[in-house]
Amino acid sequence: MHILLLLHLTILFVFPPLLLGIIGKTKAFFAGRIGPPLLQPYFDIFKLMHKESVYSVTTNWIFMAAPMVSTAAILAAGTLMPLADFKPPIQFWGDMVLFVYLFALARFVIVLAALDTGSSLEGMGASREATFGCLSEITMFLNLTILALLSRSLSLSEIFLGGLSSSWLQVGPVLILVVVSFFLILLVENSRVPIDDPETHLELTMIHEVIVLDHSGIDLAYVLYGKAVKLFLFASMLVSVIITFRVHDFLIDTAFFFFELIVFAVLIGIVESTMARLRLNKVPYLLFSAFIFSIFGFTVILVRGGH
Amino acid sequence: MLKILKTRFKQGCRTILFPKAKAPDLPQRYRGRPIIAGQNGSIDLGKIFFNPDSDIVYSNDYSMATSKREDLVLSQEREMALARALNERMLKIFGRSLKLRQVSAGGCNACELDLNVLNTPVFDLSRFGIQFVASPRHADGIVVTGPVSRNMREALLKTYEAIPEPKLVIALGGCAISGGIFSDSPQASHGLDTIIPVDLFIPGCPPHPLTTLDGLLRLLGRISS
Amino acid sequence: MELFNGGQISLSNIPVLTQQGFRARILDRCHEDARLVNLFGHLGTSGQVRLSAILGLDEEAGLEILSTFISSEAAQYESLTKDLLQAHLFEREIAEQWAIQPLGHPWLKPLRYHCNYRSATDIWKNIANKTIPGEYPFYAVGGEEVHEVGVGPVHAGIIEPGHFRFQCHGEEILHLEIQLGYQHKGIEPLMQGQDLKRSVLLSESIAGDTAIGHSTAFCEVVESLSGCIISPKAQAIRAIALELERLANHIGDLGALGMDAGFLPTSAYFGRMRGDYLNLLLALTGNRFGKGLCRPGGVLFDIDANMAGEFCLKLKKYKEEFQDVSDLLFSRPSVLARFEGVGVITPEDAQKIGLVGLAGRASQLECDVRINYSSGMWQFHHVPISLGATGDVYARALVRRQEILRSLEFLLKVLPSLPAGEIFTPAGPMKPDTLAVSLVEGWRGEIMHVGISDAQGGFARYKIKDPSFHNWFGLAYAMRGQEISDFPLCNKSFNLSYSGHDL
Amino acid sequence: MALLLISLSILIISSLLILLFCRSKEISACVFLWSLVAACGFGLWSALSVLCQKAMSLPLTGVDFRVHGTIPLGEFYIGIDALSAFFLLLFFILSLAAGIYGYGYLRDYTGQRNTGVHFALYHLLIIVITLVLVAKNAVLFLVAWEIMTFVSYFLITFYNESESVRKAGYLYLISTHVGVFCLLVMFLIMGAQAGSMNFDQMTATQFPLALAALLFMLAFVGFGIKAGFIPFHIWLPHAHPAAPTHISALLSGVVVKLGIYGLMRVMAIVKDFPLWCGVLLLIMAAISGVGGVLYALGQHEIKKLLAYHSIENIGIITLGLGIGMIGHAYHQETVAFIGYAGALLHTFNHAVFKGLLFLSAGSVIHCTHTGDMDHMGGLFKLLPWTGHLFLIGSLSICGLPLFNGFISEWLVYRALLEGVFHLDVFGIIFSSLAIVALALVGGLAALCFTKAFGVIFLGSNKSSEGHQGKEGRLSNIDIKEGDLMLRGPMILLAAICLWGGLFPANMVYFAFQGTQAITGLQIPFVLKEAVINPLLSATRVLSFGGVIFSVLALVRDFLVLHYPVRLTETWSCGYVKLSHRMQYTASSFARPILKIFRSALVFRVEGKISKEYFPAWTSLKSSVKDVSESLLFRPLFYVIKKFSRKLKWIQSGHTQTYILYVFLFLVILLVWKLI
Repeated sequence: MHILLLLHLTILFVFPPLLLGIIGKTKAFFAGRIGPPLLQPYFDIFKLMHKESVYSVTTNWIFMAAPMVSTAAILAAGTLMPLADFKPPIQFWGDMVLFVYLFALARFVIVLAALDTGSSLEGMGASREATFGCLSEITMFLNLTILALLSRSLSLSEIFLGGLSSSWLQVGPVLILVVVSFFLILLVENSRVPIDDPETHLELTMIHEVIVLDHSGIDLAYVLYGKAVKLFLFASMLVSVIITFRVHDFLIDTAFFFFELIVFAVLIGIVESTMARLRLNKVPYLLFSAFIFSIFGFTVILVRGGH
Repeated sequence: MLKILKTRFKQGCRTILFPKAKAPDLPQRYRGRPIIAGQNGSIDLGKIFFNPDSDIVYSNDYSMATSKREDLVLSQEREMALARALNERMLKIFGRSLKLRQVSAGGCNACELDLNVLNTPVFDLSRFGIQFVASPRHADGIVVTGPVSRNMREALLKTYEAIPEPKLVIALGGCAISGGIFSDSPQASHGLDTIIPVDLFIPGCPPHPLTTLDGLLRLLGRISS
Repeated sequence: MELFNGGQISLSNIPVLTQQGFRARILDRCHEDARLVNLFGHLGTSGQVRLSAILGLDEEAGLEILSTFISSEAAQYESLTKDLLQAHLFEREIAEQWAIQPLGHPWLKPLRYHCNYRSATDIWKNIANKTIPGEYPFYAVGGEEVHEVGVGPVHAGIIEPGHFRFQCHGEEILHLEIQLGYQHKGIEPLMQGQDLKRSVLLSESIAGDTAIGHSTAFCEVVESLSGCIISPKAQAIRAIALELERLANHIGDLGALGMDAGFLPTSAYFGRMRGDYLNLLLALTGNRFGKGLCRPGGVLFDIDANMAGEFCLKLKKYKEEFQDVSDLLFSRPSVLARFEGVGVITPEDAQKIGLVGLAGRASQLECDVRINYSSGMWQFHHVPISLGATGDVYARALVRRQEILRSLEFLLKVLPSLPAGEIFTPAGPMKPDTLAVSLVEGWRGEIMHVGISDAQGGFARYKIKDPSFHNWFGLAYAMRGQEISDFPLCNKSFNLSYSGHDL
Repeated sequence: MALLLISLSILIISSLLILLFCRSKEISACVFLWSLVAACGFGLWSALSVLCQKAMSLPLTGVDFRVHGTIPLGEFYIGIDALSAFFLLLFFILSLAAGIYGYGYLRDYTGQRNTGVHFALYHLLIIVITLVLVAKNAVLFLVAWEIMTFVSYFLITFYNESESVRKAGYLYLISTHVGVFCLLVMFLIMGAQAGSMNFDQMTATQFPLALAALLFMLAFVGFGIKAGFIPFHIWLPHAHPAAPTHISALLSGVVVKLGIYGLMRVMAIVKDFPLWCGVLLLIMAAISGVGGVLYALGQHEIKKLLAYHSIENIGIITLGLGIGMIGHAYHQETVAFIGYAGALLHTFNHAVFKGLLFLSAGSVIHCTHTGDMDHMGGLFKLLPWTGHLFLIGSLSICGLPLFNGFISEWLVYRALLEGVFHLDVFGIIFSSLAIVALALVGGLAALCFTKAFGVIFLGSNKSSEGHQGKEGRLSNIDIKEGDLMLRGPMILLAAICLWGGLFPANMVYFAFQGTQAITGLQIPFVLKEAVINPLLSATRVLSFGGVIFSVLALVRDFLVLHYPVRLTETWSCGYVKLSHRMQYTASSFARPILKIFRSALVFRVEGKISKEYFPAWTSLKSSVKDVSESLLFRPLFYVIKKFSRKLKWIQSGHTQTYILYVFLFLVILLVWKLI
């Protein structure tokens, strides 16, 4: 049992940056180039650990602590999330609320750190992050409520480890709506196209980079790592909703889970290659449509009596 | 989606295999590294304009970047010393990941444009882990173009200051190296190395993307002479 | 006094008006059908500053030149800007270069931060000695709730330096003011003097992306002053190079627009395709930007039949590729949603601001030097004008696409039928005390060079005007009330030259 | 009970002493401080002793104190049950903190007012609020309630020099009196039904459902006005900012909560309501929560922002109450218990963190002499204590893990999610909509407090150059941290926030005690375990996060040894001369979200974008108009004013007429007694 928990944590700690590498490679394919190596995110983090940190005289400890707090919060959220067949180290009735709130904590401190620099550029990123974040949170909760209703559990590990196994047969359309809505939320929360473009580096349009424009060295490494873990957690959540099928062979299931994650990363890469960004003032519409999707899903459940 | 895929396959993967394979041939008229014809002359690559109507005879060789300012001066006596790799410690740090900030300091925009070309699929700088980033805080070095006009000097220093150590400085183009064509102007300075320490000099007006790429890769030890 | 593109006029023949007459004449003409193409100062014989204005009569292919004297004691005159927006930057330039106060100028701020040319007291009290471009009286919207966003001079992308100051509330731009001058290298004074060999190199570096355009304009000024008539072949090669330059830049811009809209494939493909055209220029001139091609008296590199054939083959292939990729770009709803309605300049505003070139054409202004003031090759091969309807980012992208196709057609027509002959006829000495003008439609628009020769056969005054000089204000104005996140896209759609503005 | 009586007598005696010595500022302040500490100490002791009585099986036990026939129709009958004790707990904590703060705050007060009177009134307020909380007789309750309204009116108008303060005070008086009228009717009906004005008899009485609904509506309006439900809230954002800081804290922390207490007391008395009552409460709660936080986002003044946040939090509390009522109506006691417990716990938590926020905001205003957030900035370095304490308050009010707000919001979420499991379609719809509302409130609150904290404390001071003296701007020199008397209470409250977040078990247990008093039912041990155990697991997750944080910090420290830290300017694109305007303002920060919700709010931006080529000076101002104030209450007040003018003849001004009124009143009383 302890070995399994250890494995769970190892995957949680080690695997996430690889997803970014896979997305990068997919995008490189569409651009007709070789592109950065798969392990580039690891190289970047390694490099940043060997650089000094530069701080602005305006900042306080909040600026310095924020990357650590947010990364710790995100990793703590990871201890609630089942990966493949690995039960999470901690689970309890109602842990999904904590799961979402840990992300909220991570966002809160990063936004404060951005405001700590006293620059309008970071302020812009902070305002955008906070605005979109609070809109995506409601859809997140509604989706989780639907999943809870379907699996009759308030614990992520029970929902994702078998809780939904019969739901696809019973209320498939609902799950499709939930998946779509979750996917949109994933794109928003992780600043991917069409909300934000990780490729462009222009202060005025970004969210992901402008909010940490002043972070450097190890702090930046933590931020990048935390973002990778966040993407990883969202992706594994979504994958767990989509594929509930298990052969109940530990190795095969695990391998399959990783395969799904890789496919998922490729999918994000494809989306990023085939869509343009939305205008920033249209992003709320996207969030709103994500919300509508899950409202629809919810209505279907109520009408069908799937609960 | 299908249309995108179709266009993608028509376009193909265009990245050149350089440095593993030989770089594509440059046309006859390309004015690369000068050939020292006479016995008495020395040519300062940082000061010439690579213009056709001068007395200099040009070869087709694009590798010209050097680690030291004095290596740019070609003379009959010695072989040109191209850029050397960074020391082992720096290579360990930057070997696979190097983020650069570009500062355009009074040039004519040609160097900037040909630096941008390195991000196109053909040269694909990203495959070496080299990337241009928005914030100097995220950067490991600056690429400076232009003769550092009086009005840009302070901004350049601020940017340099903002980059966390250890950091690299790359002077791109004749203007950055010596003031170039503008060196007579009171508004221009006479070489980036008179302002901040420079790790790599890439001459040209503007340098061909291959010259720049070659220089960067030599600096990172990906090409050894 | 009528002039034409590439024409010259003796200084003594330029009409001199009183200050009031000068002002009235310019305003009258510009409120009819003329526009202010150039307005600059130069030293008169008696040490007074002589202001010369060049008005463009687009429909008659003519230029009108007139001048007035400003005494150095009372270095002031009544500003044109309050009645004629087109004079805005010209007057600021004059104020800075000659320390002459345009009375009643609504926006009198320094432009490039340098000492004035006549060593008089600055009207900004020696602006050139202060820490440079930090001191600038930005327009500020009042109220504690407004915040300012300052971007630059060191930008996020690999672009030239300039400072953009936004007055914002939330994401909305209330006002944008653009402060340039960082690229100022003092090119105009450097051009003056006797060494024409050096000057031509400088002209190639006015704006590196417009090396052909500016060096052509320079060569035409020198040729006009020295009475040199270049061969048809040289004219053709200049035109080919100019169109290649246009193609490379327009395609690069479309790629950059795709990039800023976040559409990955086309930005990658266009980025690479731009390189194809640069490589053609490299094959032709030995430099990817065409530096070293144009010299007074002709061009230095020939296109032989072999090369012409090879170019044609390649261009046909490139044309096909371009159509593929541009179809992809212009058929994506998500891309068009980003382009449409962003940064609109109405035709009326465009006319008042005096937009030129591509940006003007996107707002329905029929301004194209190749058509309105055709000279050289353009007298024989007409390129149809490409107009946009909406004046937004979309229109500017669409005009680019059209021009690319038309330039390709032009090249495919000209290349196989290149005239025979020499490519270079050495130019003789220049006529003294004469003013010559040349207009070239660079890829951004109307480039104008004005050279005034001195008695020794060099230039007493050399005035350069890049199209960006007209258009920067258009960009700032287009952003009012827009989302700040749309600025990079809108900026890219204008893609103006900092270097060409700052000189 | 005896402890509470001791506490009350200390208060009575000391307030008399204060009045006696009110000429001497020092003595009165000293008496005030020590009597406050003693009284609150005894009060807390009594409340805790009731809550901790593990053996207490019957909810309404406790020792009562009863004096018969003291008031016409009523009697002086007080007693502490678990519900009263729970509220007494939060009340004494907050009044202790606010009182000490007030002592520190008013010590340096040099104005015209007599601080002694203020202190005495403060004691009087504590006394009457205690009476409200422990009253077991409706008449006593109403009398105490009425006195409380007046006392708090005088405290609000402590700075009554200014027009706006007096206006706010009147608004408060008028609004609460509309409420008192409803309550009077309600208690009369209850009394008539039960045959007694004592709560004991009322509780024992069975009310028919229709009557229960009527009573609910009366309670809803009557207590809702006090609690500040939208649209009855209009007095609140005016009154809270007008009062001196410690009074604002007490108003927001406790007085507003008395509305909640009243509702809970009515629930304890009437017990069975029709389902729609719960649904109505839930809907109003959602509206109050979302509306409150949206209005808060649009505020530029820190105290107003906090006042609107009180409305938001009342919304969260009421969400718990509402789902509790719904659960009760469905006979799903699990839902009901957790819902009520969540409501109670959030009441406590809100009192603590809102008190903390008001006190620290007061310190900021005290130092900067302005309440406008857009004039502040960069205060974290100047006021480190206040900054840290405000940060803790912000994290708590946003319900973020590690702090007490999370625990109570988790309970409310839990109740709503259990509602999704245990109720029928109708219940599922409402509980899941409530989940969405709660999530939205949480997200918006986080947005609002990043804005408030960021704009006030972070960045650089927005008045640092060239603007001193203009429009009452601050200069850096006179910004100094307050002393221990100001800091101490805040530290106490902040510690409770952290304690409540890390060791939730005790407070949840207390909340369950209160819940038993509301429902009159014993909560099964299993259910208590099922609620408290997950919270302990959550603490484990947080401690895991803490371990990771420490590891990250260690790694960082190790690396910093090799690559030392360097200080320089904020990256500003290489621009040479920066201005303080180049940072986000509160208004700009909130604008995108207000724009999204503009259809629900009246969000106005004054100042148009100039289309001039060279625009002249313009300025911009934005505001959020309170819809219910302009649409509902202004017309209503107009009508009342007209109506009362018609009743003017009653007030003839002749002494004889008044004597007649008194006589008539006595006759009516006599007749009542005889019947």
